[in-house]
Amino acid sequence: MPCLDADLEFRRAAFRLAARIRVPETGITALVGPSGCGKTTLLRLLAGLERPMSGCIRHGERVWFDQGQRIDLPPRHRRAGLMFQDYALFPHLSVARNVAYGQPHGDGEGEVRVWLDRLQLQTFAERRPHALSGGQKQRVALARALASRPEVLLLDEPFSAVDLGLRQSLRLLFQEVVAERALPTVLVTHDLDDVRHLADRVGVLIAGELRQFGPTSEVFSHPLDVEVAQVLGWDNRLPVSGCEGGWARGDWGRLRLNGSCSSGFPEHIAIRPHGPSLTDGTGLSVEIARVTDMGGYRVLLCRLPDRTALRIHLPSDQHPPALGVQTRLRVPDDCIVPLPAPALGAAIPASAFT
Amino acid sequence: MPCLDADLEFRRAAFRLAARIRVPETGITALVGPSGCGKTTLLRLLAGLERPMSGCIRHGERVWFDQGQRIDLPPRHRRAGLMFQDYALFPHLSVARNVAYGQPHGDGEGEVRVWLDRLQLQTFAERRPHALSGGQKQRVALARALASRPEVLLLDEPFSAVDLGLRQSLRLLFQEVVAERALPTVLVTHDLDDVRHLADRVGVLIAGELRQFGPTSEVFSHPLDVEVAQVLGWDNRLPVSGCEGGWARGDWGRLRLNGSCSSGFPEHIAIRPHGPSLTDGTGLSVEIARVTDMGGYRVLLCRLPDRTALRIHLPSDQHPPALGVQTRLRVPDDCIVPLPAPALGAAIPASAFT
Amino acid sequence: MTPWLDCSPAALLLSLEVAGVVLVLFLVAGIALGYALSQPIPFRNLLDALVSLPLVFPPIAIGFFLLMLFGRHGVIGDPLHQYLDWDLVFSFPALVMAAFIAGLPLVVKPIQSAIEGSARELIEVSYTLGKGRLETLFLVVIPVVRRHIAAGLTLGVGRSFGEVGMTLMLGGNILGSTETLSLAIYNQVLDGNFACATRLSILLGALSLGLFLLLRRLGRL
Amino acid sequence: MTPWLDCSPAALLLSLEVAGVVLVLFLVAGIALGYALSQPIPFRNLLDALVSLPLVFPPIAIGFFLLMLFGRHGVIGDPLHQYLDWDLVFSFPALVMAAFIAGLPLVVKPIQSAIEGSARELIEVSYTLGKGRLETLFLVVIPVVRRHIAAGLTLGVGRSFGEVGMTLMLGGNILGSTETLSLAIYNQVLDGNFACATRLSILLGALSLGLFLLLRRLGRL
Repeated sequence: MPCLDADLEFRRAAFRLAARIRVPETGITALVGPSGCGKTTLLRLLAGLERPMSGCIRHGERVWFDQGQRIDLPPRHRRAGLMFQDYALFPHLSVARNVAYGQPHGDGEGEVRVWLDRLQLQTFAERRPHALSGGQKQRVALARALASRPEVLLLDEPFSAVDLGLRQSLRLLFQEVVAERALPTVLVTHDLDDVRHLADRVGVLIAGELRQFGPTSEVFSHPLDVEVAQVLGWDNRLPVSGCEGGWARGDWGRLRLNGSCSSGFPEHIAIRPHGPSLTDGTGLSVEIARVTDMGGYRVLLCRLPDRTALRIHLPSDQHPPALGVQTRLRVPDDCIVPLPAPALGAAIPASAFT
Repeated sequence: MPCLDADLEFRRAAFRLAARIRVPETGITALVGPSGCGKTTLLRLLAGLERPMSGCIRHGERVWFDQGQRIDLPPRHRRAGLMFQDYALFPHLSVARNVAYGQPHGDGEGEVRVWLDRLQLQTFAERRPHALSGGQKQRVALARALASRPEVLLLDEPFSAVDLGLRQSLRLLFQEVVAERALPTVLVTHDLDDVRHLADRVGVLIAGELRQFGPTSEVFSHPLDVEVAQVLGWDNRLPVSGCEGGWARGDWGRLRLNGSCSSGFPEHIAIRPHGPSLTDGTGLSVEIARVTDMGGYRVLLCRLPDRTALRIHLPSDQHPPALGVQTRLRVPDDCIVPLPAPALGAAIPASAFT
Repeated sequence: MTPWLDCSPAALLLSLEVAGVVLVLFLVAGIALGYALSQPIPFRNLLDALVSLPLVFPPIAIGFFLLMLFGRHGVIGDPLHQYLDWDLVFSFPALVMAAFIAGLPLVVKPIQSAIEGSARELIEVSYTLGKGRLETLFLVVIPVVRRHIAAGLTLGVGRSFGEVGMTLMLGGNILGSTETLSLAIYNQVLDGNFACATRLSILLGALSLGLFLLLRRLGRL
Repeated sequence: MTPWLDCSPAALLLSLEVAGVVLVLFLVAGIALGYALSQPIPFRNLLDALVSLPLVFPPIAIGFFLLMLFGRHGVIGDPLHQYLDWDLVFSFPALVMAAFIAGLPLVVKPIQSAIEGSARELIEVSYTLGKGRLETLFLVVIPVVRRHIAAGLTLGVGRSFGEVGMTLMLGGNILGSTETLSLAIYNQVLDGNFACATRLSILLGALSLGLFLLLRRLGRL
């Protein structure tokens, strides 16, 4: 099956992007990273709207870009279905004509109607984009991209303009439609829920560098370094200033690591929110700053001696402590994830792409 | 203690905002709502940047605006510390001079330094705003607002430009600083985590109307109508087409309500994600569309017979079902929340404000 | 009292003719240049500078340089005269040229900035949907920036009525031949014929006011 | 061959003097009007229209109306002459007035749109931080839009060098008295003195080119 393969370098002023990525035809590949990391630029490079300095882009056997061979297919010959963050619907065309815009010549109205039906847009077919809600616009943009018979699908923050309580059903619809077509699909987002609920693979892009790439659950549960952990929403990051006899310490206290630290110690450790529990025995000294009931569990915001915040999830059946109480937190060693300093410029092993 | 009280009406073109709100001096009051609902306009009305058509705004005994008495204090005499969504730092001034800008005349550098220290900005004091990260800008804007000795604090999406893994610690710092000053504080946000982890009270604003107002946990667990539920992230909303003998039904199947439905039935019902469980016995017929491991629990995305999406949280110790499996879902009746149609124009009872 | 049209009737007609011709030229050149300058084409900066030059460069000086170029002994004017027996200066085409050069930046700039602004993403979407540059121009760019095109054309035509410096140089202010409405007012004042000057000014003012109101309606002024 | 400065030396000096005076006027009026027009003041639309008028209205027609107004028998010119013994038309102040009116919209518009754009929120923040309008103008507005102010001034001064229509009407093109650099080129051409016209054009061209490059450096053209 034809994958989308890219290995490219791009520079503009002080910004440099270098990424090697393989997007298989099945499932969805997400890209996350802090704002300005180059996510959107990478999509634009793939679509042909920006030109890499060097490298190549291939879709299956077809070469889209190759600096060496001087091949650079223009966007209209790549047929990458690109969905912009604000959808970029044509304001002067009706919904139906927006969807029909990218259709190869000679096609009848038939396929347009199929896509309008599929994305529940029949009732809006004659409206102009300005009269649509965020979720409706998003579906029109998706229908337009798919009706043009793209060979890959590139999506920039597809749910950011959609109201919260509608995202779940739109994600499901989106996932269904994408699965039917079996296209290499890249999803750029800053919403970790998008990644968790949609993506099969995720790449973490920081400062123009692809730091980690792999199956979603693996990347989320085992971030490679402290910056990746931050991007993936690991709030509980503690700096380690020393380590003796398997105990990592910092201004926040000390914690027993899984294994000795004779051969060096990680720069930071992260603590999983699920797992730690309050105790009267030994553990980290914490002050309870806030308790939030989330329905099935409670979120405890604790303050460590150095005033760092720690977020702990407790089962609802455990009695919640009072605010301001000084207590102790037992952290099982399988809840501690060592986070080395970022290894800049280290290539992701080729095995990650197969 | 002086509350901030407002009861006002505002119109611009087809948009109408009518809200009555009391913001006490303790804790944080959040305002949520879909984009375009008037959240930001309400803040601007309170700060004096927009002028209501009618109504009044009072801070304790002091009248800021009263249409009847023809009082309309200009923004500079209201001293509302307003933090804009993009922070609106003065680009030509250093961080220290930004913070000092709003200080009453004659004050020394002392207080500026105190605020820089308090918000961990000492090292950036001489930098210009363009050289700061999102989180640093946010702290500068907060320091500037607080250093001007405001009488109320109004914040528009204070965390939207902050990287995800930093929000937790910034929220805690923010909460501490606000608690020290004991000011009426209004927080406008579209991020439900901001509300859950920061706000003591929350108001839901839809199409210019304050639909629900109350303690955070109460509003989240008992939304008054289907639109409020959508704003608060209740994904699992099912339309009810009929009700017999205590059973609500729709194209999605049928569910037993808590109580009979002889005196009418709700337009929608919502289902709490925590509580329902998979069963071999009787229950809603569902197909498993996606399973996501969230660490302490699993999120199941199910599809109902009418292809509606349902999101269920299962404990990690329960065995997860395979994808595509057809199974049944037992929904205990305390997991079902009836959602009536929105009662437009219904005033929130005065008791909600005391 | 002389009837209104007795005051330089040829001048009014001439100004309207010039305006009509430059309107057509602006329509073609304004859209083409506005689109081209918003794309990454070679020599873009040079072309941009050339188009913008008349915004700051004094029209008399531009007119003089063009006179030297196109005059009977100029680098271009000489062969034109010798081989085609055609003299550009002091003729109708010279008036058109003056109005065109003076008004062009006013037409191109609004179109260019509209394309660079609101239309940029739409153009890119059109490309990814398989359309080429020309298709995109007609299917997307022109419909989307049509208000800016209208505003640019109005500004450009307004300038053609008011242009004096270059017109003096290239046209020569020849009564009945290259005397535009603006110049006719000046000539009537020099002749001490204030009644006619007033009428012509009111006429010209009414024309311009119409354009001005059209522009404010378009929300561009 | 005559030395460079022998060609209408007074005209060069006069143009520079006019430019110097309008620069100061533009600085004050441009910032004041740009700020005022970006705020919700009464009669804003009328003031805006008045300032913008010379963008479309032909300078000759404006010049003629002003001549009627300020001439010795005009509504304003008559009392000025009778009681103050002061004649505005055909004098240095008339040249300044012409350059000022022609250039004002070019100064005000960029400042106004910059204030309405990037500075709007900063002004509002300044108000909520307890500052009044005047403090905000000097502490925030002027420093933030200083590049737009510089660009507007450059455009306005550039126009003052090139203005012909209104200058002809109000100044009268009197040799040695109200003959600006632009008019001097025209006069030299009429006299058949092409050598001098060439030199003056180069001089004027160099001045304008300097302004033009300054504008492009400011990123505003």
